[in-house]
Amino acid sequence: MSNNGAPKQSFSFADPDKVQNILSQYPDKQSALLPLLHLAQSEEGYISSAVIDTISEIVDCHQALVMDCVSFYTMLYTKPHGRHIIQVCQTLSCSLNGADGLVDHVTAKCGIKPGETTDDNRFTLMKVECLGSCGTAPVVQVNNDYHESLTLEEFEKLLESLK
Amino acid sequence: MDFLGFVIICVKVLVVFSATMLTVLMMVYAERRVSAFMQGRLGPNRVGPQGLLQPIADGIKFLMKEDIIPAEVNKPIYLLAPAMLLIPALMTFAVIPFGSTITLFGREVPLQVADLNVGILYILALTSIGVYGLVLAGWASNSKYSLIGGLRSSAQLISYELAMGLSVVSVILLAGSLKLNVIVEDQQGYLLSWNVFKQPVAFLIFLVAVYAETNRLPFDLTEAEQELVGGYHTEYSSMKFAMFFTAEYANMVTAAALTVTLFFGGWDVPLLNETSMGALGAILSVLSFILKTAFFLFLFIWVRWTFPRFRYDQLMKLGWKVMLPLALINIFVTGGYLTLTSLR
Amino acid sequence: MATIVKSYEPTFWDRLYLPALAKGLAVTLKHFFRKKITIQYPDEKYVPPDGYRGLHRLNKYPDGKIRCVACEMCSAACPADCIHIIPGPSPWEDGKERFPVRFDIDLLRCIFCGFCEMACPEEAIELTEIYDFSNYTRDDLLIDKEGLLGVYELTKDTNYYSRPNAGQDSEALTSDKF
Amino acid sequence: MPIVKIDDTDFTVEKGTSVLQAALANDIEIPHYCYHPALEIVGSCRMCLVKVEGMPKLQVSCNTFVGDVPSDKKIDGKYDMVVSTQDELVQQEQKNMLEFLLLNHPLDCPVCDQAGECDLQDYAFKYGNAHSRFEEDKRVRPNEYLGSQIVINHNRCILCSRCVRFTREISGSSELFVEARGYNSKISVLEEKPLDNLLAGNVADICPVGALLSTDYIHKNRIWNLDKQPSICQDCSVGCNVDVFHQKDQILRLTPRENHSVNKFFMCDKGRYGFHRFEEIERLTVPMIMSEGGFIETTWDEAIEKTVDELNGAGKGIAGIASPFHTNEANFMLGRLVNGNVGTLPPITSEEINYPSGFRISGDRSPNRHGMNDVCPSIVDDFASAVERKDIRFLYLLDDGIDRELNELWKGMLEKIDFVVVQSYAMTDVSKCADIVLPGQAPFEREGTITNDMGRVQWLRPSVTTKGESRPDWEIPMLIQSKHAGVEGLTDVSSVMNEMGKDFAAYSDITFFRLGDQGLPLNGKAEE
Repeated sequence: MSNNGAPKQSFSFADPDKVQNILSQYPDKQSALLPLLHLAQSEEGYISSAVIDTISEIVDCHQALVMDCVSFYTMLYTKPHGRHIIQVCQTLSCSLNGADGLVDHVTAKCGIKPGETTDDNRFTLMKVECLGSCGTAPVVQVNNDYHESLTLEEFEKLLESLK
Repeated sequence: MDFLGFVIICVKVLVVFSATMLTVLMMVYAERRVSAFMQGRLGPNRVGPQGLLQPIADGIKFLMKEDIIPAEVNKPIYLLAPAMLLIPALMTFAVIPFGSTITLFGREVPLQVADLNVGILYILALTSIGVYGLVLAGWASNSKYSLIGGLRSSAQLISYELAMGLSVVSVILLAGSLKLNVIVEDQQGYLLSWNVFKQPVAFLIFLVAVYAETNRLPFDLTEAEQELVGGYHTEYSSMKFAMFFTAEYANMVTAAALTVTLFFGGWDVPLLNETSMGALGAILSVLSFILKTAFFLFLFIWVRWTFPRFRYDQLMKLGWKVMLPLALINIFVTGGYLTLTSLR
Repeated sequence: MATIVKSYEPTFWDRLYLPALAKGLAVTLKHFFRKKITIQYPDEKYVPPDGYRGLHRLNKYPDGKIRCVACEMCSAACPADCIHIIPGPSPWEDGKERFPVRFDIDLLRCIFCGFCEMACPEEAIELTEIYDFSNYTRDDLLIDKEGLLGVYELTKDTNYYSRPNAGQDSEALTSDKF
Repeated sequence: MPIVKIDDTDFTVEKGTSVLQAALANDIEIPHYCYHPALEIVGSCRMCLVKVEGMPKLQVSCNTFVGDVPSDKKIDGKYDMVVSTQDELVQQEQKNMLEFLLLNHPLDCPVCDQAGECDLQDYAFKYGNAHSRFEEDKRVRPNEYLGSQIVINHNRCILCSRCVRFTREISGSSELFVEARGYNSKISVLEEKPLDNLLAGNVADICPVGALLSTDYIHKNRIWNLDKQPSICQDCSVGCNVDVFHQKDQILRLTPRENHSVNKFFMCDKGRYGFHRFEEIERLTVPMIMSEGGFIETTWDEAIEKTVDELNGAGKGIAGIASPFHTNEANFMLGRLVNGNVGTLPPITSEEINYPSGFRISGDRSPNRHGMNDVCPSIVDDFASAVERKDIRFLYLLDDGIDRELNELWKGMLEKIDFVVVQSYAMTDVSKCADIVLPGQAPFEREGTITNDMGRVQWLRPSVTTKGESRPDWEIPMLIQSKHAGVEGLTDVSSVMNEMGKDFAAYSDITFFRLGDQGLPLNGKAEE
């Protein structure tokens, strides 16, 4: 569990109509789990345990099932994060093509280890499983964009460009 | 008999008795030490210097042991048997001369407890009584091992007594007397005057028969611990066992002394005339007797740790088919020789 | 080719047996005078050969933790059924989870075959070269965990597993099978 | 019905049977981890791969089903499916799968409690490679408590997800889930909702490896040291079939035994850990007579003689208290002793729990109420009030056991009666009211039959030996009765069952042999 010690707060969706809209698009409630999680993340910034409680009530399933889903997807964050999320693929192709070097580069430059956020809230570094772009390894996903076939120099430029 | 004569006899009895018992003690020690040496071991060497006090420790142990009388034994005979074995064994020594004559308080004292004119017969008679001790012990114990041991010993002792007696007859023929003193004096003189040289066959027969008579290896079928646990003394413990034990060794001492007397010139020192040398001669003669006896005692032990036990049928075959005819032939030859020489 | 073995015809002297007897007596007499091989035990100690299997010990790590994890492989391997273990959770936070709460060896039953040290996955039980552990009562020959660790303290300078002969048979045994 | 050929043998199976089920039902071994007959099929362990003719790749046998094929498409004109479990490719794949499963698995069998009954150990030995090519460091994670009774060793876990499916499908509480993805995935539990339901103990049983462990048994012993005895749980009227693991007369754990008519594959934690109640009780092992100062130990001969004397003196005023905690045989012999004048103590109850899977924990905490009512037909429920109107001078009481607490009404009633005989295994409230206490057997020492609340007769087998001078529960009333009536006594429990069958038709053909491991429904009474 990654939200250890986080104070428990209640959460409710800002726009109940939106929730109903999403629910109405699916044959059963549980199918709406992912869109609801995305919606909650866009409102809250990350998936807190309060969010999980609320959603499990809406889709009528156990919290553990929601947590199962949240922990599976690396796009769903269980902790507050910085402005830019750098997700470095760790799976075979990328690993062979120097993904570890990219992680070490960020660690050396910004002083953060995987899973940590810089003090100025600029970067959050994450190691993730396969991003599905093995042909153009190594891949780094920054927020929602892929940056493929990165060399260290290109990666350096990329980091400079993110403010 | 006057008072002094009585005192002298008493002293002699005491000396002979204690000397025999002392020898028995030493034999117990020697048996263990010698056997150990022959087997590359050291044997008892921790009680006293070189383990010399070991027999005393053994004796104390025997006395301290619990005296067990099994429930179903025939009690009077069971108690009597050890004594019946021990007493003849000690009595036999009375007629054996252990030195030449000495002069004490102006009278001639032969170094012999009793100079019987039927000395040899006395010995043969007593050894025959000894067998009763064994048989009664075996029977009274009410144990299969004891009984078999007793039966074996009676058969064995009777078989070999014949050969022994006959081998002695040829010695008697040579000496012309049953008196042991006379036999000893007969062997004095020159070097080859001992009966062992005159009667080598008789000596061999006698020696083998003596081993059988004393129940020593290779003829210890009465005990044969691998088969019979302890033979006739299986059920005995403590002091009564010690009596059997003592009797066995006393018999050995007597047998050794008898062998010396009959075939090795007794107290004779070769080429010396002890009787004419006074006290010195007497001492020399006693020493000579002791040395010779000691050798034969050693031979007992030596043989025991060298030869394996005979099978029972082998034992009987040897006794009846070899020793007895041989002894008869030997008597015949000796008698013939003596007749021929006397005729001339 | 058949070999013809002629039966030995004993001569007169052979049949007399006397020379043979004399020969036998000579043999024992010769031994009578030979050097004796007895070790004067309490004064003079026996030095066991390499690979001797004597009293057991329970090994420790250099930091003092017991190596044994109470897996009971030794008691399973023991042909004499003399090892009795009661396992429990380890008192130490790091490292091995299991720990022998009790570890008793019945030395009266033990046949000192060394299977336990071969079976041990942790090199925890080991047979030392101590051979003089006789005692006055049967109870004193039931050795417990403290006793076994005490043996280790006595002998910790020696690693018996590295004895020249100790490893050989275990390797031979395992290489065949696996 | 489809015909399937597995390794040169033909089997006719139901349509829709999976290949794995068909093979297991016919004693053909196919290694598997994630498949469990009670749980949904996921096909995640990939251990049960087989070669199916006509399919390009190897198939997971747990998720490949045999269906009817039109006769013109049948293989060799006969078979609907031809399966090979011994193919060279299959064997190679089994080796490869095991190598994968063992990549991060610590080789700590010596300290693992599963060793000896571990599927991974067995299959690795039977199907696996001797060597791993993995030279990197293994993933190491600390142990975690999933609930108060269950601890997980993440290193050993092979993520078969049996436990997760168990909590979703059987207990319906869904505490467990697989957290994260790929290399980082692990079995996890929400902090605010730990695995503490009454079926939690089962996840340790269904775990094919040593990952999930019950804290009750952890590091207690090795499995090969224990003796296993099939028995029946005696903590509620469901009568779950269990295996009792014991060593030197000490019970170390209980595991559920498969019985599709009673408990399927599982049991509840009340029964699983219930045996601890009997570990430190004031066990009675010798007969005792109450005198001025208190109880005095006596011999069996004296105790029985005294009881018979009192029984003779009481004339018609005799009654017995049967117990739903005892076997049918004990209750039957009691009924004989007191001429059917039988009552019972108030029932011990708790909340009844039903799980979505159909698993049930009965509210009646006694294991044999159904059987007691069967063999004591004229039983009086409210005995304490009924006794007021009768002249009872001799009361023979089968004690329920250590869970029984007497109320004031009963205590008062017992005091009024001249002579109270209590047959018990412990110094309970009831025993303390007795004039004479006869030591019987404790649970797990008893032998006989018990009938569960669905009317299924089951063989209760003794797991541990009877302590001290205690005697079998059926034997004590039998001895008194035979001495009282001056007749020859019965010699063993089977002859009691025989007698019982004569008196009660429903039990007429019940024998231990016929009961076997699975028990029998009562004639015409069972719901099946």
